[in-house]
Amino acid sequence: MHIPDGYLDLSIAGLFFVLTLAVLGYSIFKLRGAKLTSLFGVLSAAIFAAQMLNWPIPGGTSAHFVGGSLAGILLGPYAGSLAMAIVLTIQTLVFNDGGITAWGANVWNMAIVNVFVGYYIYQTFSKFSRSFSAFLAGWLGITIAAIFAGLEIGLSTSFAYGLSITIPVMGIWHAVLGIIEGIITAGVVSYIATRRADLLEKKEVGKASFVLIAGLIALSPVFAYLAEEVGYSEPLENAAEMLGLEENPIYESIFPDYTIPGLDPYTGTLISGAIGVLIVLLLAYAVKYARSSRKDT
Amino acid sequence: MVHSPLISARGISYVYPDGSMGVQDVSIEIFRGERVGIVGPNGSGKSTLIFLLSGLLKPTKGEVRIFGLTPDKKNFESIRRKIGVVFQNPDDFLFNPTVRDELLYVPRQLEINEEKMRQLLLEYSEMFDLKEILHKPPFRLSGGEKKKVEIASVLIYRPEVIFLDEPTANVDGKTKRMVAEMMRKYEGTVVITSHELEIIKRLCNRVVLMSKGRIVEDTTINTLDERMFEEIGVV
Amino acid sequence: MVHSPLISARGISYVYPDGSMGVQDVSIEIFRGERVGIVGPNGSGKSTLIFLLSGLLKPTKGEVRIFGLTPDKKNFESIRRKIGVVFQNPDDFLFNPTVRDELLYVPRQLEINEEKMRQLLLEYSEMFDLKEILHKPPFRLSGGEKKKVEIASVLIYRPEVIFLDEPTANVDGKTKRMVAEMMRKYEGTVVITSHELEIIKRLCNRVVLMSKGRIVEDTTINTLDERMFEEIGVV
Amino acid sequence: MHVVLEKTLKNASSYFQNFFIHDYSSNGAIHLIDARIKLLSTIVFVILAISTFEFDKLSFLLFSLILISAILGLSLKRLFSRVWLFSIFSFLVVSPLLIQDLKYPFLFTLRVTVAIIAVQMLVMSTSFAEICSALRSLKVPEIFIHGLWLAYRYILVVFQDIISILLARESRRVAKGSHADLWRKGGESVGLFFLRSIERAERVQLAMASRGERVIQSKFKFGLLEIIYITLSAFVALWCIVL
Ligand SMILES: Nc1ncnc2c1ncn2[C@@H]1O[C@H](COP(=O)(O)OP(=O)(O)OP(=O)(O)O)[C@@H](O)[C@H]1O
Ligand SMILES: Nc1ncnc2c1ncn2[C@@H]1O[C@H](COP(=O)(O)OP(=O)(O)OP(=O)(O)O)[C@@H](O)[C@H]1O
Ligand SMILES: [Mg+2]
Ligand SMILES: [Mg+2]
Repeated sequence: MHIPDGYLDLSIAGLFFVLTLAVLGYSIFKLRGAKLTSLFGVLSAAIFAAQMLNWPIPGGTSAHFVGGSLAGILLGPYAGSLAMAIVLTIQTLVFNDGGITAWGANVWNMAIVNVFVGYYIYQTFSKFSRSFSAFLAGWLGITIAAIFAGLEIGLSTSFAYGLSITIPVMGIWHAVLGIIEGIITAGVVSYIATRRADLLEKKEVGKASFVLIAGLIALSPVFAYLAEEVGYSEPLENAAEMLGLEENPIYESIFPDYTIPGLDPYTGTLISGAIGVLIVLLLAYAVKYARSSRKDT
Repeated sequence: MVHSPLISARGISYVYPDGSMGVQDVSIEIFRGERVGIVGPNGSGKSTLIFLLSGLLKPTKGEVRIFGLTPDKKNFESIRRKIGVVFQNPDDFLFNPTVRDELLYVPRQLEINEEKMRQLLLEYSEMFDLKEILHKPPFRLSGGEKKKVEIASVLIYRPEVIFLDEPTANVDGKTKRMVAEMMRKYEGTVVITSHELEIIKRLCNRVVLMSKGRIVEDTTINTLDERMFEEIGVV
Repeated sequence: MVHSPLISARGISYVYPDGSMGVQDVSIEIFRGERVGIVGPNGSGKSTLIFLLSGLLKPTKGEVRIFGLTPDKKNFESIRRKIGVVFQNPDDFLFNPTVRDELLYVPRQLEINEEKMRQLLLEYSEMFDLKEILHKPPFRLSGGEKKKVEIASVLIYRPEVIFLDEPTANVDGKTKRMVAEMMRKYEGTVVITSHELEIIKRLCNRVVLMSKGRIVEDTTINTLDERMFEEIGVV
Repeated sequence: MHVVLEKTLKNASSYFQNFFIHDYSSNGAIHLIDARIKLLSTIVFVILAISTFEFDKLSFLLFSLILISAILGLSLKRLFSRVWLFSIFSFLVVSPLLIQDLKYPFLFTLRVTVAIIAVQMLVMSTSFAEICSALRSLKVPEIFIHGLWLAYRYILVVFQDIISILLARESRRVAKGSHADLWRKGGESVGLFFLRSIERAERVQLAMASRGERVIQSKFKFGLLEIIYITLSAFVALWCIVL
């Protein structure tokens, strides 16, 4: 369910960047002074490994083990969301699995919604049965995260499918695949419980924090809807407009007096495009030759 | 103060989290310039003792003092700078993306200048014959190559005290001789464990014999009674 | 057919996925009952050769035949049943939840009856002194204990051919002697690598010398020219 | 079944290993440019790509990025091998819409492709340590950087472990074993593997402690190379806007 670059409108991508940075910043604030443990490192690595095996699903993005609930249960919601955010960042920056502009939305879905939802489901029901509550956390956590992903791409006009397609596709697929997620989560949690119970100690979260984050999660679809309403889908045009260039296509400003009869706007664009590429070529060679200004180390 | 020990342990025990006994009620003092060989059969607690004496593990009972200090958060870095530990298992030790990064891991933190760093790298990669594998990730090396990288990346920052846990396991004869030679010339304090008694006899002036988590003998190399070794199963 | 080799390799090379050369253009034949010692400096390709000859890795060039067969999916299990491999690094080898499961991993697959199984377990855990750690997970053992568990869990199913990669690294003197004794009595075919030439001289009747991925010498122990060892860096 | 499963896992993890130590060892001009500047220009390129559906702009971007990669020392073959699969996937996802709008699926795919190329240019030319220090100088909190670095290193260890365990199992698989067995053992293996990794990691943690834990900061490079690269990126952006 990693959303790539280009599927989201800039306005929606931007909104989720803001929301994500707020919650992640809050988590980091809560973790101040704490040391990241090896459990943190291994869990990130293991989740990373598990997420590698992914397969495309039609009408959405792709499906795979996510591990958000597991991270929440083992590390607590703050460190858990940090761990997931780190996994997603590595995937973005090393594999380009999930886009750079979609980082906010991806972290929101898999590192915040999934982790917090999974954590609370586990905490609520673990009184009754440890493995059942872990299963439930894994299953519902990923399903809800997928619904959020469906919502984000569905609201985006760049991705031409509407909510009525994206939400059911993402939601239903992940509700089915989520059963596997639930089983793995339950298996690992109960195994750890028998061998290293110290890793499962309860991590307390204050009531106020809970209300705050739960509120943000619940309201985020509304924000997204509003952002799409006020946002514009063609920011480049607006930028060009601001620069006063829209009404004055570039080939005209380059060849103001040079009007060949029959030079239509299309050819004009082609020519200015070619000139642009030529300048890029020259600049790139300049970079290449500037290289010798630096000693190899 | 001349004769205060560099490292001292009084009545320390270490129990692993699963309840296994690592070492039990051990007392030992190590002085500047000593070459201590720790020997004992498998599972007798040698590696555990090294982790304790180097301040990496905290004893579950008793206290270790290093340079007169109890290791804590504040003096942590200064102690680490002075104590180098070569782990028995290089896989537990090597964690950098390439051999080069591994060798320069500590020098980089010490902010040694570029020129000096290049020089160190050259010297040690030549000495340990690592030049052709500098760009490889350490986990893709042969068993002995890993061990060599490990030893080189500790020796490269010349700590005052060096703990070597089985430095010669898996390494070839040439490297063994080279390591022995380096350690003989080393001015600092050296603590070695090994199952090859040759190495211990060649390098150490003091031998500590362990069995079942306890020290059963602690003597100079000259007064060593080798019959005891056989009894315990070291040879 | 009496003199057809058990294992034969003709012109095999192995290049690791990252492009490192493991072994290069190696040909070797191993006959029933031979005791072959493979020696060579670190990174010369001994472990890679063992993986190739035992059929665990497929050469990137050339062909290995084991019992006259090219290893494939169909004969995989039957070959594995007859060939035991002790890895150089026990951490790469041990994966069962406890030492007991580790020892019984193969016997259980062979569906040996309970009584016989108990007996085997008793015999081998006594021989290798593992009784007190039978319930422990292998990753929580000392370096030498791991190696002992590894050797025991291969010897326990008595394969026809045994490959031992550095069986004596990290193990104590008593175990070394015991392993040497067992191997001497073993009726099968044995291939050993070791950096302790003593072991090779004591156990092997044929010595293969490797350097930079190639076999540079293949001779009986009596006609061995030890000067070559020094040249290459083995001793 | 479990033979297939193990094979898949093994292939996946060895594939992964080679993928992970990518070709930043090769030494093109683009490899030498300061990571911060590459990161920022990548973000600019991606934003450009995803904020338009105009064919002229997208194709100008595509041409420019490919030119830059080729001239500055990236292998185009490698670049495309990392891009094509995802481009096709994106096209398939939106291909049903061909019925409504002939152009949309192509433009959509084009912009996704351009964005991926932009990111791959960064990924293929920058080591992870450099990316970490770039992020740090962009004021990303220390604990996040530390976590990134920690996770990155453990990933290497964990994957090496998976491969060796698979080989070890193979070396002692003397009977076929049933499917039921696989499922019964499967859960246990995952838990065990996890536990083992944690305890291995605890020891690696000791190793890090014994040699200090500071994340290395690579030096800020700023010279002619950077200035021209910034000019180049700025030109691409500007031309793209006015085109
Ligand atoms: N991580 C661990 N968890 C639990 N027990 C352990 C662990 N590591 C070691 N032990 C136990 O502690 C005891 C001492 O182990 P240690 O590694 O110190 O032995 P050693 O003398 O170094 O042996 P060797 O010669 O094999 O290296 C052994 O009984 C071992 O089983
Ligand atoms: N997993 C791997 N990936 C890439 N290269 C490897 C890998 N394992 C080994 N090599 C390389 O292959 C060559 C041969 O390695 P091998 O392990 O066979 O050596 P060896 O003779 O067993 O050495 P040692 O005495 O140290 O055990 C070495 O140069 C090594 O760096
Ligand atoms: Mg030890
Ligand atoms: Mg080897």
